[in-house]
Amino acid sequence: MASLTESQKRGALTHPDVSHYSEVNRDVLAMLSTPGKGWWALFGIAVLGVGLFFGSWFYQIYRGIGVSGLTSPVGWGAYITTFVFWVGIAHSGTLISAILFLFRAPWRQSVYRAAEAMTVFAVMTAGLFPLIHVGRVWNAYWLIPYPNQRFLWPNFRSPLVWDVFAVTTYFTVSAVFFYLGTIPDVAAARDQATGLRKKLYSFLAMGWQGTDREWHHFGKAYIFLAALATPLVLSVHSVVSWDFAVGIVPGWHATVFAPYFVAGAIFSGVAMVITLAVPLRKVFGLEAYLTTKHFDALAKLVLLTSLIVFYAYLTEFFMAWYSGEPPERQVFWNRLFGHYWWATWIMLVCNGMIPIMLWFKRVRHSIPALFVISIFINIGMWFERYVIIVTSLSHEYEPFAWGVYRPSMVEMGILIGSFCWFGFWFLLFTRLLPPVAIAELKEVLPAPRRGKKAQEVEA
Amino acid sequence: MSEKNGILASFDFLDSTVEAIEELRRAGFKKSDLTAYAPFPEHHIEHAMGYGQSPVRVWTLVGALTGTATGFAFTAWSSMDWPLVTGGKPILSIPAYVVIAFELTVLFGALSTVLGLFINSKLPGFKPPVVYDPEFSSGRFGIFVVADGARLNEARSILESHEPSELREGAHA
Amino acid sequence: MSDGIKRRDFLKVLGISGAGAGLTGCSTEDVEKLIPYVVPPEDITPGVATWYTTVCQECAAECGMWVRTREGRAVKVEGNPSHAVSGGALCARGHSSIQGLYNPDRFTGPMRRENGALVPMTWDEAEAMLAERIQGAAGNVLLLTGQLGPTESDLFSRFLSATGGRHVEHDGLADAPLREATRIAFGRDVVPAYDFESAGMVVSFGADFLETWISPVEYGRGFARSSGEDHGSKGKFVFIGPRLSLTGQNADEWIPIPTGSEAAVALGMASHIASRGADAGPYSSVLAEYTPESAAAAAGLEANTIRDLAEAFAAATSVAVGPGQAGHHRGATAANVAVHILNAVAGNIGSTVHLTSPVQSSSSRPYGEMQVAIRAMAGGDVGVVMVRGTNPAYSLPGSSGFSEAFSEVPFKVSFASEPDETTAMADLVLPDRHFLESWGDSSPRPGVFAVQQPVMQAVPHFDTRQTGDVLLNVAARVGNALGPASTFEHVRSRWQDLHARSGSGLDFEAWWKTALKTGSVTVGAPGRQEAVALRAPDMALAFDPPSLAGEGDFTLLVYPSSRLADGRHANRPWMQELPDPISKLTWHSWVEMHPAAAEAHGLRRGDVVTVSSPEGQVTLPLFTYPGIREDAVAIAMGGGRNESGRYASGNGVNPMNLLPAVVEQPSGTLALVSTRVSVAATGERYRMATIEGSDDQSERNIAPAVALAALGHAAEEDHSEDEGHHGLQEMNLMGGFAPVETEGEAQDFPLPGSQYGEYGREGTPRWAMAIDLDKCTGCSACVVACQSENNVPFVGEQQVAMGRDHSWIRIERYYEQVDASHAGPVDVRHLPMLCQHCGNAPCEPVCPVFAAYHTPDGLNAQVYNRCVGTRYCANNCPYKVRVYNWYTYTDVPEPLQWSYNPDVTIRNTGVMEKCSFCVHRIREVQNRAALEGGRGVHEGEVTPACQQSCPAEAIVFGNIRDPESRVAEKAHNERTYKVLDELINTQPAVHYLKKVTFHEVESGGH
Amino acid sequence: MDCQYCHFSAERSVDAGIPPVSTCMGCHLMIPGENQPEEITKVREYWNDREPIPWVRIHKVADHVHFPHMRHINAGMQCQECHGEIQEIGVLEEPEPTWGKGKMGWCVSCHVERDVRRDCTVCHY
Repeated sequence: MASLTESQKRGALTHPDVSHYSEVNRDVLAMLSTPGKGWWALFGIAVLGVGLFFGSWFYQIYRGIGVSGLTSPVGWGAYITTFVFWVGIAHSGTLISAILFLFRAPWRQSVYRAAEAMTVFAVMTAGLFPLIHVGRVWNAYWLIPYPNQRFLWPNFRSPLVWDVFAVTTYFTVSAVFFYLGTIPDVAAARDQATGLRKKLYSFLAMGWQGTDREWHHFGKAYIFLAALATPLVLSVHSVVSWDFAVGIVPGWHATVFAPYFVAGAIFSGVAMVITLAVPLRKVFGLEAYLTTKHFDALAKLVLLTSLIVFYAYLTEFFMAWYSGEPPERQVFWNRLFGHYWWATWIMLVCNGMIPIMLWFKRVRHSIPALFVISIFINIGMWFERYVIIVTSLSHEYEPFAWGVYRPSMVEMGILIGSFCWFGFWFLLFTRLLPPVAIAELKEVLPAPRRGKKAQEVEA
Repeated sequence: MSEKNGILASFDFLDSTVEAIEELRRAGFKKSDLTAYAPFPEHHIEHAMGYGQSPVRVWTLVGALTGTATGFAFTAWSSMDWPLVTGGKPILSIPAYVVIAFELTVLFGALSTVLGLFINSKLPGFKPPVVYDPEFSSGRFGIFVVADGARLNEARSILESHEPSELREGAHA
Repeated sequence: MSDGIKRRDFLKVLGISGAGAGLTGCSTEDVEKLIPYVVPPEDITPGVATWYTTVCQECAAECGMWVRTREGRAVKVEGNPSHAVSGGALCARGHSSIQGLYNPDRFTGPMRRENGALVPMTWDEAEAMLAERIQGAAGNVLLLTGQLGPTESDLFSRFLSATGGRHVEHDGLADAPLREATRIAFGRDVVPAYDFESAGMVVSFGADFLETWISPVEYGRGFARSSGEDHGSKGKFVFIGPRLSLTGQNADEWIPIPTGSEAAVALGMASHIASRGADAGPYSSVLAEYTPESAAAAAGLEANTIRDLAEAFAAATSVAVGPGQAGHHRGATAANVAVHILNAVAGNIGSTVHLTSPVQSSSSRPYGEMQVAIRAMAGGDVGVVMVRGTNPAYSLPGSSGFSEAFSEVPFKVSFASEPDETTAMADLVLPDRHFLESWGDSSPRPGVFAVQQPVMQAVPHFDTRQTGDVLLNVAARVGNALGPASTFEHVRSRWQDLHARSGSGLDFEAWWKTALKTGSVTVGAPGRQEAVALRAPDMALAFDPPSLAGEGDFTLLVYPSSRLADGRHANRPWMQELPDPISKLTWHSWVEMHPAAAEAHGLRRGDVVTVSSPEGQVTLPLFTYPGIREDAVAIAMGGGRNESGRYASGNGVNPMNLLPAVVEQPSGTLALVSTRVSVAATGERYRMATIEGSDDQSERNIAPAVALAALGHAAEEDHSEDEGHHGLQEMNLMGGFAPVETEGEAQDFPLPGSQYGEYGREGTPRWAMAIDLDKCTGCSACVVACQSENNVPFVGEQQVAMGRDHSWIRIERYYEQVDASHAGPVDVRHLPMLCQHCGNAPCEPVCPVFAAYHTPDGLNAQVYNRCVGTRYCANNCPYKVRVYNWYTYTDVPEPLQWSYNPDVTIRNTGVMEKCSFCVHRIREVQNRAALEGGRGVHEGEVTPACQQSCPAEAIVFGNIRDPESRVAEKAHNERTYKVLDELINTQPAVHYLKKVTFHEVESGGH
Repeated sequence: MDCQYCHFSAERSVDAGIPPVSTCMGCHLMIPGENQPEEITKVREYWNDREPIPWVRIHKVADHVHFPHMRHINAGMQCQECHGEIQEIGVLEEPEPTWGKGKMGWCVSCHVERDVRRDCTVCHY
C-alpha cells in the first residue's frame, strides 16, 4: 500500500529529529507543565499593564475624551492608529493558518497555532479601541443593529458600521477556527492530564476521540472554514482601509488603500509572528519544531510584503504629485517635510529600508537579526498608520483650520497597556492550550510501519 | 444511543490498522459496525472505511447563501423603513450594502459549517467512553468492531492476525 | 443633555423672586419643582419670548436694543431695527452685555471695607453711612463717572448742587481731540456725524470706525452700503496710518505713513485741492505752507500719491475721518483740524460731515479734568470720592498718579457692580444695577431720544440698587430731597416735558408706551444740513509730527481693543474667547510687529518678549503682522486686569503701564501714542491661543476676489467653469451608473435617487444662505450673536491653544496683498466660515447612527442626543466647521447659565455640534405659521442670529426654492461662488459673493 | 372642567403653562371643595402669603426633546391622548408619564400613524 506522501517526506525533512508521534505529544504537552520564573515575571508585567490600560480608560471616561490630545482638526489619532495596528497584526494569523493551509505550505504546522492565537487576541485588543475612541462609549451599542422602541437602525452607508460587521465577523470566525483546530490537541492533553486540568480539557475537547467519522467531517469543515476565512481576512482590512478611503480627506481618498492596507497588515502581522515565535522557541525549547527553515520562510514573506508596501508608499506620493490638486500635494509635502516629518521617515526607514537586509540569506537565517528587524517593522507599521491618519487630518482643505495634534499621557498609557492586554492573553494561552498543533504535526511525520516496510522507507 | 458490545484493538502501526480494516470490511462487517481511531486525519483509513463526500459542504453553502440574502434584505429594509438622506446619496445605497452582505455571508457560512460538523460527527458527546485507549490521541491507531457471538470471535481473529498492541472487549456508546 | 444645567431650568425662574436658588446643580434624578407666579404679568406667556426695547450702554454710541426675554429672564440682545443708530444690528461687545448681566463675579450686595476685607451690609446701613460721610465732607465731594445719559447727568448734577462737589466725566474712549478740533475749525463744540453711506470715497487717517470709533455699528452699516459692490459700482476706501486695524484691512488702498504725519498728509491733499480753486478760508496760508511735496517729505511718500489721492477725493462725494483713538498723539487735535480742513475744501461739510446733527458725546477734556481731580485728591481737598462707570485705576497710566491720589481720599465709594481696580481701593461698595436692570434714557443725536428700561427684575443673586436711586435716598437723608423719589419717576417726568415739546397727538401714557415699544422717539430733529464755513483758529496749532518720549527702536501704538475696548469688557468669557479680528488670538495679550522687523531682531511669532518704555515694561508673546510699519509695534488695551473677575484677572498685560501720562493739548485727552519702546527676547516661547492655522490660501481659492473692472464680462468665464458639474453620475439600483439630474445647485436637493418618503414631498423649502464678502468687514458680531443664540460654550485659553475653539462661525482671514513699505493696494480677505449645509454633505454618510443627516427642508442636521462621538463627521468635513465637546463645557458658574437659550439643547461631553442654520428659529416660525391657519412661511420671516446681528447686512437667508426670495437672487449674482464646490462637489447651501477689488486679481480661479 | 383653564398657554405656546395661584383662587375664593378641603386651605394659605405654589413636575420629556403643545392641541388632539385619563387621578404620586421614560417610539408611531413629519429635527435641535 501507500508509500510516504509528498508532505510526509518534506515533513520528515522539516522536523529531522522528531521520530515518533508520542514525542510530539511529550514535547508539546510539556509546555503546559508548571511555568518557570520567566513566565511569571512576564505575566506580572502584563497584569500591571492591563491595570494601566483600564485605569487610563476609566479615567478618560470619567473626565471626558478631552484628556486625550485629540483636537480639531485632528479628531482621530493614536487610538485609531492602534486599532488599525492590531487589526493588521491579526491578519498574518489567519493568513498562515488558512491561506497557507489551502496552499498546503509544509512549514505552517508548527507556527500556525501560535499565529492563530495571536489573531484572536489581536482582534480582541483591536476591538476595544473604537470603544476607547468614541466620546460617549455608553452609547456605542447604537452601532449594532438591534430592534429598539425608537425604530432606529444604524446607517449602513457608514464605513464604521461596515467595521462593526467586519471586525465582529472576523473575531467570531477566527475564534471558531482557532478553537476547532485545538479540539484534537485538547483531547490529547485531556488523555494525559489529571485533576482540574483534566476536567477543563475534557470540557473543551467535547468528547473528541479521533474516530474516523470525526476526522472525516473535521477535515471537510476545516477546509471550508479556511476557504471562508481567506476572503474574510482580505475583506476585513479592506473595510478598515475604507474607513479612510471613503473619506474625502486628502491623503485618505485613494483607491490603492485596500490592497495597500492588506499587504501592510500581513507585513506587520508576520513580523509580529517572528517577534513572538523567537522567545517562544527559546523558552519552550522548540528548536526541533521551529527550525531556521520556518524563519527563512517567514522572512521571505516579510520581504515580499515589505516591497508591496513600499511600492504603495511611492504610488501615493506619485499620485499626489500627478493629481496636481493643491490640497493633495500639500498633504504629502507636509508628510515628508512638515510638522510630522520624523514620523514619516521612521515609517519609510523601518518598513522600506530595513527589510532590504532580508535579501541576504545570512540575515534570514540569523534568528537574533530577524527578531530585531521584526521589532523595527512593528514600530514602523504603527507609525505608518499614525502618518496616514494624523498628517492627512492636520492639513486638510481649509488652510485656516490647519492644526497639530500631540498624543497625551493617557493615550500613551492606553497604547502601552494594549500590548500588555495582548500579552496577558497570549501568556495564558501558552500555558493552557497546546501552542503547537499536535495532530497536524503528525500529518507531516512518517507514519510508523511494521518491520520491513519501515526499513524500505529508510532505504 | 444504546450500548453496543464489541471488541477494541489498538495498533502501533498505520499499515496494519489499514489492512485490518480492509479485511474486516471484506469479512462483511458493515461500515456502521466499525469505528477507527487515529491521532490525526489519516486518509488511508478513511479510504479503507470507504467514505464518500462529507455533507458538511451543503451546510456551508446554505449558510453562506442565507447570509448573503439577509445582508441585502436587512440593510435595504431598514433604509426604507425610516428613509433618511445622508450625503445626497440614494435611500437605497446598494454598493454600500454589499459589504454587509459579504460579511454576513462569511459569518453565517462559518457558523453553519461548525454546526454541520457537530451534528454529523455527533459532537459534543460528554459521556466518557468505556472502551477507549488514551494512546489514540498520542501515537496509536485503533479499531472498534460492534459484534457479538460468532461474529465477535471472527472479528477477534481478524484483528489478532494484525498483531494489535492491545485487545479489549467492552461496550461502546 | 447636560446633567449640570438643563435647558428648561428657566421654568423654575417663573416666580422670579428668590427662585434663582433652585437653579444650582439640579440633576435629572431629583424631582423638579415648578414655581408659577402668584399673579401672572399679563405680557408673559411661558414658552413664548417677550421682547423689550432698551439702550445699549456698552459704549458711547448708545445703540437701540431689543432684548429677548423668556419667563422674565433676558436671554439675548439684538439691535432695534427702528432705532436710528443700531438699525437692527449690534456689535460683538453689545451682544456680550448679557454676560455682564449674569456675570458671576458681580457684587452680591453693598459692602464696606474693614481692615482690608469687604464685609456685607444692608442698603439701609450703606446709605446711612454714605449720607453721614457726605455731610462730613462739607462739599468736598468728587464724583467720577463714565458716559452718562441725559436724565442721569441731570440727576447727578442736581445731587452735587445739593451736596456740593464736582463731577468729572471720564470716558477713556471719547474722541475729545475731534470735538476740540471741530470747535476750533467750525466754532461748534460737537463731535460731527459722518455719513459713510452716501460717500463714494472714504479716507481714514487711522480712525477705526468699524471697531471702536464713535459709532461702529452705524458707521459699519453705512460703510458696507457704500463700499459693497452693487451693479458694477463700488465706493473706494483709502486707509492712511502706521497700522492696519480691522478697519484698515477693509481698505482698498493703504498708505502706511509714520505716526503723527496725518496732519501733513491731510493738509497736503487739501492744499492740492485748494490749488485747484477750492476755498480754504482762513487756512489758505497753512495750505500754502503744506504743499503735497512737503507732506510727502514728512510722510515718506511720493508727492504724486498725495496729488492723485487728493484729486480722486475732490472728484467723488467723499469723506475723510480720523485720526481716531489710534492717532491720539500729542498732535491729535491739530491732525483733526487738518482733516476738517480737507473735508471743508472738498466741500464735504453739510453733505457727508454733519455738524448740525452731531453725535452725542461725553465730556470735552476727559483727562485734563481728571488731572485736576487727581491733584485735588492728592492735595487732600476731597473728603468723599464716588466712582461710577469708570475705572481710572486701570485705564490711566500708572504715571498719572491716580491710584496714589485716590488712596489719599479719606472715604472712597464705588458704585461698580463687579470688581475692578478702582473698587479694590474703595471703602464702600454700592453695587449698581446692570443697564438691562435699570431705568435711564439716551439721546444719541439731537432730536433722537430713547428710553433705557429694565428688561427684567434684577438678577436675584445680586442685591443691587441703581446709583441714581441711591443718590436720591442719600440726598433725602442729608435733608436735601431732590424731588423725584426714584430714577424711574425722574425719567418719566423729564419725558413728560419731552412729550410736551413733541407736539404729539397722543396723551402721555400712550406716547410713553409707544416710546417703550418702538425704542426711540424723534422730537425736534434739526432740519436739513447747511454747510458750515471754516473759522480762524483761536489758538496756535502745530501740524508737524509730534515728538515721542523714549529711545527704543519702535513707536508704541496703543489702541482700544475691538473686543475688550479699554478693558471694560474683559471679564466676559465671550469677549475673551472671541478671536481678535486681526491676530485671531484669544484670551491673552500680544504685541504686533512687522515680520521683517522681527526677523531683524531675531524674533519669531510666539516668542515671549519684553517691551520696555521709560515708564515701565511688559512681557508678552510676539505676533508678527505684515499690516504694521516696521518702525512701530502695537499692543491692544484691555489686558492685564488684576482686580477683575475670574475671567479677566491675570490675562494679558496692560499697555497703559508703558505710557507717560501726557495730556494732548488743547483737547486735554490722554495721549495714547506718546512713547518709543524697545523690544527684547526673553528666550521663552508661548503656545498662543489662536484659531488660525494658516493666513495663506495655498491655491485653494477659498475666498476669491474679482476686480471691479472684470465684472460684467466675467459671465462667460463662469459659465465655462460650471462644466465640472455636468456628467455627475451616481450608482443606480440596478447596478451600473445613471447621470445625476443636477448642476449642483442648492435648490436641486435632494437628488432623484433620494426623493422618497418625506423627501419626495412637494413644496418643502430648501433653506439657504448668501454671504457678500464685499460687505463683510470681519467685525465678528455674528460670532458672538451665534454664541449667545445657540448656547455655544466658551472653553478657555488652554483649550483654544490646543485647537479646541468652539464657535460655530469662524471668520477666516487670508492675506493676499499687504505691504507696509509703501503706498499701494491692500487685499485682505475675510470669510465667515460656518456649516455650508451641503446637499452632498461628506459628513453625513460617514455617521454610523444618522446623528448627522439631511432634513427634507435641506438642513444638514446634527442630532445631539443621537451622537456617539466618533468624530468621523468632523474629519470628513472639508470646511472644518464641526466642533466637538471634548469636555462638558456648558457647566458654568451661577448665574451665567441664565443666559442659555431655552429653545436650544445644551450639549455636554462627547457630542459633536455645528451651525444649525438656527433651526429652532425656523421651527418657531413654522409653528407660528401653523397656528395662523397653516399659512406658509414668508420670505424674510426666518432670520438666523448671524444675519440679524450683521451690521454690514452681508448675510441673507431664506428659501432658495422660492425664486422671489433675496437669497435666490443673490445665488445668481455673477460674483456668487461656493467654497470648494468644484473640487469635491459638496453642493453647499451657503453661497458666497466674491470680494471686489480695484486692483487686478487672478479672478476667482473658479 | 377644561384642562386649559389652568394650563392656559397649551394652545398658543410650546409650554402648557402652570396655573398661577390667582387662577386657583378665581374659583376657590368661593368654593371650599368637598372631597379634600385641606388641600384647598393649603392653596388659600399660599395665596394669603403671596407665595407661589411649588408644583411637583411629573410629566416631562427629556431635555433634548422639544414638544410644542400648541401644534398638538391645534391638531385637535386631546390632552388625554398623551397624559392619560389624568382628570380621574386625584393626586399623582407615581411620576410615570404615558409615554414612559424616553420612549421615543411612542411619539414616532403616532406620527407615522397620522402621516405627519417625523424627521429628527421636528423634535431634536
